[in-house]
Amino acid sequence: MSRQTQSEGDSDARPATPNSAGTVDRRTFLASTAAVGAVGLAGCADDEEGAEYNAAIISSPAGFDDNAFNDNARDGLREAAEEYDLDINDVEETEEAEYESVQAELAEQDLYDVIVMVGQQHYDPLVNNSETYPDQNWMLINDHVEGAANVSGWIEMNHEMSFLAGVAAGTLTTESIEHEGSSTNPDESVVGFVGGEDIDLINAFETSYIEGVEWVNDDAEVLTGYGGSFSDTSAANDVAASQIDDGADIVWHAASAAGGGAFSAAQSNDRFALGVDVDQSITEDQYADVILGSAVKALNEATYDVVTAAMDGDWGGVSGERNLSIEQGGIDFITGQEFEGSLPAALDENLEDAKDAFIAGEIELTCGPTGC
Amino acid sequence: MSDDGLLQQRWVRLGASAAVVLVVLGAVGSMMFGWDLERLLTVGFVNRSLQMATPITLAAIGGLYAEKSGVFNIGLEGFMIIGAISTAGVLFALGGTTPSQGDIWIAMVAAVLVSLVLTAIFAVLLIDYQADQIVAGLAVWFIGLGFAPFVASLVWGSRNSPGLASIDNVTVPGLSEIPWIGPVVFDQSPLVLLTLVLVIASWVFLYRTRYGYWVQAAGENPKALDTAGVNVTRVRYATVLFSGAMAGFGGAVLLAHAGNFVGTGDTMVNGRGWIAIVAYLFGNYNPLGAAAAAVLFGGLDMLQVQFQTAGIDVPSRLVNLFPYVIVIVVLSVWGKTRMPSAVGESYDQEE
Amino acid sequence: MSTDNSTAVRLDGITKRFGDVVANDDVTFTLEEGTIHALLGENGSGKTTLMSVLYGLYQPTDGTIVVDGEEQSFASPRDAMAAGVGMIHQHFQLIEPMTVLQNVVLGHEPTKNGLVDEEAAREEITQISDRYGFDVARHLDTPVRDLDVGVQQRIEIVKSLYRGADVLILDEPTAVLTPQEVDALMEVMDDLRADGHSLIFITHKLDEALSAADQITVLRDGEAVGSVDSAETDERGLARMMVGREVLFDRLEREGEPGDPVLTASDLRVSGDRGVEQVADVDLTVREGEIFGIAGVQGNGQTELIEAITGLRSIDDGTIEFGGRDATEMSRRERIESGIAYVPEDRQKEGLVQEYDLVRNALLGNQTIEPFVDGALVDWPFVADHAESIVEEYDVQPPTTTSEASSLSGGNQQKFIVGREIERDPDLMVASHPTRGVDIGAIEFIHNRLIELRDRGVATLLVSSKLEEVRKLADRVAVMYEGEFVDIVDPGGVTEEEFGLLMTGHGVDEEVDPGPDLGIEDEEVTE
Amino acid sequence: MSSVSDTDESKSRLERIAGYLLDATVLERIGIAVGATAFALLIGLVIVALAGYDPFRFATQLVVGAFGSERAIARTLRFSTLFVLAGLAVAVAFRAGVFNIGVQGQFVVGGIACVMSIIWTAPYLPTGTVGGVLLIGIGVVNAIVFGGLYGALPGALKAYAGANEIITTIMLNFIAIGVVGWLVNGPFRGEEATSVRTEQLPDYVAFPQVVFSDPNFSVVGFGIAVLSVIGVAFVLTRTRYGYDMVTSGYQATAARFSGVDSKQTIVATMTLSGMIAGLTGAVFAIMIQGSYTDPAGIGNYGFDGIAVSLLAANNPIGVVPAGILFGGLESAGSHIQIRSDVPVQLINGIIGLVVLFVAVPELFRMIGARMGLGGDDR
Repeated sequence: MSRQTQSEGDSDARPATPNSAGTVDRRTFLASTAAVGAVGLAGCADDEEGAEYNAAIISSPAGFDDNAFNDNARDGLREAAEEYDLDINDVEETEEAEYESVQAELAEQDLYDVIVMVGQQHYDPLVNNSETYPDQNWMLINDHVEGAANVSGWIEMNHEMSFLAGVAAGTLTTESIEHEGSSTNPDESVVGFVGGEDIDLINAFETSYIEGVEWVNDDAEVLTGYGGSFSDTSAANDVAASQIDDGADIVWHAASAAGGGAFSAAQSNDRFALGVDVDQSITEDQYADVILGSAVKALNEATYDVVTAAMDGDWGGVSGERNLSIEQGGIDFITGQEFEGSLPAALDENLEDAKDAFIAGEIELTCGPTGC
Repeated sequence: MSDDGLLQQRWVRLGASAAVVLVVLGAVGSMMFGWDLERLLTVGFVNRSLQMATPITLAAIGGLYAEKSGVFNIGLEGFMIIGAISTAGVLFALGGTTPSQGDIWIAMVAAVLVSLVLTAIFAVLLIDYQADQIVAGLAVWFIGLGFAPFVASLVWGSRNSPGLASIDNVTVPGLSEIPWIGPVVFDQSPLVLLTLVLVIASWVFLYRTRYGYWVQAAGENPKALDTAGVNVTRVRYATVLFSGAMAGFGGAVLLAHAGNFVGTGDTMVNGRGWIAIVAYLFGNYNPLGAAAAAVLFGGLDMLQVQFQTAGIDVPSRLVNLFPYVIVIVVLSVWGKTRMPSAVGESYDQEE
Repeated sequence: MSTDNSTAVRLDGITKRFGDVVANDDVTFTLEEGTIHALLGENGSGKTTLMSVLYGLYQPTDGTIVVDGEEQSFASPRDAMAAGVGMIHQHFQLIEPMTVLQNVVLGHEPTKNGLVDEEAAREEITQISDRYGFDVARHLDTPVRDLDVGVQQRIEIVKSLYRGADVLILDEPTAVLTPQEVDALMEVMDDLRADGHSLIFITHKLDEALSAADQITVLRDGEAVGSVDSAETDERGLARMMVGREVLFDRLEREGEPGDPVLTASDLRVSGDRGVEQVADVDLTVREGEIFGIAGVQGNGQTELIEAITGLRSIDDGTIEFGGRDATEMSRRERIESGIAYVPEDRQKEGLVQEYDLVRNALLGNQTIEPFVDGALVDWPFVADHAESIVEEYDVQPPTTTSEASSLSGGNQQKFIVGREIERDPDLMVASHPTRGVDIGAIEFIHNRLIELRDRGVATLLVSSKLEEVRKLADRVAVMYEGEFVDIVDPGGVTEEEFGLLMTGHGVDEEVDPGPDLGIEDEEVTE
Repeated sequence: MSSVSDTDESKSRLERIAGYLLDATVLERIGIAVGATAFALLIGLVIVALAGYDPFRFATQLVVGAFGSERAIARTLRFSTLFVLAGLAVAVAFRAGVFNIGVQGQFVVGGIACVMSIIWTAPYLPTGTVGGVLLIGIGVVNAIVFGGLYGALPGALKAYAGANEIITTIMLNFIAIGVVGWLVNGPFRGEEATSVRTEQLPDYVAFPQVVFSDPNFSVVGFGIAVLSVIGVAFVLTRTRYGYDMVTSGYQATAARFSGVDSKQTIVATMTLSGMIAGLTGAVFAIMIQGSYTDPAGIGNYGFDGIAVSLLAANNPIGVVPAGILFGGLESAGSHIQIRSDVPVQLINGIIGLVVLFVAVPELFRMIGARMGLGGDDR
């Protein structure tokens, strides 16, 4: 039980939110990046000379096209490329063993205003490379390098995001929702969680999600399962379907590209699902009718901010350890496209409570952002 | 047909042992750990097991025909990937992200045709140019793993397609209300039912038609078939083409159930082609046996999911390895699977 | 019987070349309708090639085929069969796991509604089977692999008849049969002839050709030496035609007496590949300076016995003693090391590695023996010298050690193997069919070497299906029949006739029981 | 042995080697390998062009990416080191007529054994160069032992239980990856590790940097690969064990005739193959990774090794050029990934095509014959 009643907050030590504009409507922002994603490849020119600015992004071992983590990070760069004369070199490297040399090779070109690295697997190589290439600006997602001024390290508070997903699922499973043939079962409080590979990172998602569900709904049961793969859609589908069989009316997934299977299971079994990382009712719009909402992190905003800061010569404003957290507005839960305004008010209330409790430091989670 | 007799004995043993294992597991589990069997064995579990088994069965039947005729098509996994990407591509071309049910069928037919064309090249290399069957088969896998995501990147700018459409179940009103049988038989994916028909048809074809005789003879004693006046090369071409088409169809079915193509990692096919090979070896080259083995593997896999759902703590990553371990145990303890005598040997009519 | 003079098959000037090798050179052959025509020749004389041309398996380089008065060009066996020509191969063309019925109808399946019409097939096969008194009908649903060779052969014949063959080619059909089965086969052939079929009977056995055929054509080195009426010739005449000169049937007198026992096997029981007992309770002793011959029809357990002695096959029961030591449990390697040399039956598969040159083949079997190896290291220069000396001493042509074994002719391959095994300086030489398929010159060479070896005091165990070879070389001969030694005799004191009786399982003094099925004419002993 | 005969002998040996190299079959194999690669690349370029990219630029980048700079050469050699070793592991087995498709699994088992043995023994040994050398020794020995055992298993199953090694080794690949993946995620997970991996190897456990200053490549690693090739070639050609294995591969019946225990030979062969695969895993872990990660995300070196071995006609010496070629392709793929927009999957597809064509020597014999290139129809 992680419900904290006592305040332990240190809210005064809050750094500036990454999205300093603050007024950008999150939904329109996310929606626009989805559109950018679709046309992005065409806009990505082959020639290396010409552009005023250059940025490179190296994928996590899962690779791009995961409709989540990697793509989310890349979308921020693409958004920036809309406004600046910026060339993006996206380097997909799925082998961890290669990170050290890929980083070095990019840095050696002395071309990039910033090199973005997705995933904490980049940490060990970067410790060396940030030292070897002190003039290169680096952005590391999901970890930071202590004392390296040329590194902007961003930790996504995945556990907070998962907690919010849990709060939403725990709230909605008690409500009666019907939409295009799908419905919840308000009499029972059963929700599901579908993981990709059964690894620490995803275990942290699972645990935090469960804690979120239980935070709002003590009686709720959370069914959990792993498909064993981030690319096998049918495996995720099977796990979700099994949970729905067993009474779950809302499933959330942390299965990257395979997560589509969870949506598809919800759709064919007339239940609902929640998206992850981005507004998946946009990125997976054929399932919009069952995606009640998505737990999102503004990774795209973070990469956007970092790359623009680098281009504007304001690196000092982004270097060092950074968090994508509820407190800093980098984590949120947003309602699905087809459910805007139609979901029960309890959802917003509980979410606001949860966020407030986080900001107030009242909630302490078992797991950290990348593991327990 | 005592070959059948042998096989039947084998299934009986296979089925009986599987049943015994399950019953014992169930009894021990429910008594000692308080498992709730009703939560484990649901209609959905049966349906998912069947759906899981379907693409594997299709590829397995193709593979066993090829091997029965003397050609080891180890490239099933590759052809499944090709089938899946072709279906997705055609589906997208026909109806964008909102194709109709009819489009799905057209796309699957197209995927089978694409697989056929590529298999034809494969068959020429294998049969006319006597390619090393193991290596060429592995190459097909590499090619599938490389080019399918490549094609996806070209088409969608991503190795994963957007959601396209999955095939609807065929529901017979009224009958689908029958408990257990209703939802399994009368509210089922048409592809599962079609596969069932194909399994039976391919069994009849293999053991009851002249062409089936020829297939068996080509793999056991090609010279005998040749001297009986049947063109061995032609028989082998036919079976290899069939194996590619079936594996491609398996990939198409996988896609039609999933609804979108995933080309990251090992792609959405994710080792099913290899399991297909294991399934027909396990089923001793008999279509019914292969299907039974596929259902067994599918069932084991889905049982593991049921365990997770029911909160029975199993390290799923280890449990997922179960079929592989079983295969090794069966191959080494249970008895040798007898390969057709002439598998892997090219047959040169002139000699 | 050959009263009808119309010609069933005429092969005119057939030449068949494989690369540089001429397998058939301008062969002309005529088969009259309703007769049995024996095609006689040594192994490698081109008999099977000629018949494969007739059966459409090979296309002739030159020459014409006329069947039933029509000139034919067979692109495949299917064409030959359509013209009524069927062939029963030496290695049966049967699909072992498939049933008899499926095998018979293969390629010519009656169908009903797209499925094989098993009932129709069953009826027709039963009809054929009954007509010639084949005992096949009751096996129709048995997989072929569960049946005896004799039955399998009959299935092959039924298969051809089912396909409507008028002309039947039987390729060395007796090689794999027991004497009883041979008799039964002869009867079947008579019945077929009586029924108007024309038969070509390929054999290298003079007596069989004489007793079974109406006419005999002799092939030698791919050429037809001549055709004769079987009534107008005898074995000696045929033998002259086959080998080109009088064959020595004389025994060589030996000097010196055999010494102490080298190999003693007692109560040996050995199973064949299918687990059936092939050697039943055999005792044998081979002594220093003695050649102990084993005669008998192929397939009576000789192969299994030899493999048990050389360590290639485990035994079910009994003991083997070698050089005074118990060798029963010795591995093949230990037996080689302790001095057993072996010229194997199948030189291509066992005796040589076809893709190795002769240097590397010279090491085969010697790879643990000094000075070929020094510890784990192979002394290749020594091996090369050794190979060189074998090639020189044993007259291997071409005289280079760098050529691949597969490029050598059969005789030269065999000379190399014999040389390698003799140079091992063994205490026991086991030679299995050492001159099979080898040219006359090489035969004499190998024979002389074996006798030299004997004179050096080496014990030799010789297995051969050629009676004259065993008689010529052996000091004592055991005749093997159905896994047992019928008798052990002094080859000088037994006539060929008596040998014939022994090889069919009868004792020399025993009254011959003709058996219920045998007509008197089948028992006629030629010569 | 006198020095005169010594030089004579080495001279004749040289002549013999020259004879082998000029042997028509060897020349033919080289021709087939070159032809297959060229043909596959050609098809790749056509696809590049059809996909709307510039094939000439792609071709240039292939060459530049493989050998265009010191970094490229180091990267090529890094991949080549692994390909040569993995190819060697495959070649040993294939030579002896055993189809070890399980090199990937043995590679993974060897790699984790190496890393864990080093991590567990490091606290008991001195740090610095001495400790480093000792630990590398321990790691490599453990990798070889465990890789060998993991190879011996399917060998024994084939020899004594008749289980087809193609199937069992494929299964054992899945099992190795699954179990090691589970271990790395759980029991073996490094305490300080943020990502999924074991603890890092101590800093002093590394190959020295000579010639190239690439953090993930050391000439020592490549040297190990070359030495292994020489060692295996020596074993196969100069020792009786090698003779037994190769003879079994060419003609099992003849090997049996000569007293080779076919079952023992199968097990020995698979063990040796697994040992080399294990060594490959150790080199990968020490030289490149410095820890062990989830093997599901590690490259398919074991499968690529099959292609390398085949390209080399299973000849251990031939594995070196074949491995360098594949290393170059892989390295170029990495370069193209960084420097152009052509999706890198294309390189994998092209490698697949190379493998496919290598499997079809007949095709190239025919093409050779058509073009009149020594087309002596064999």
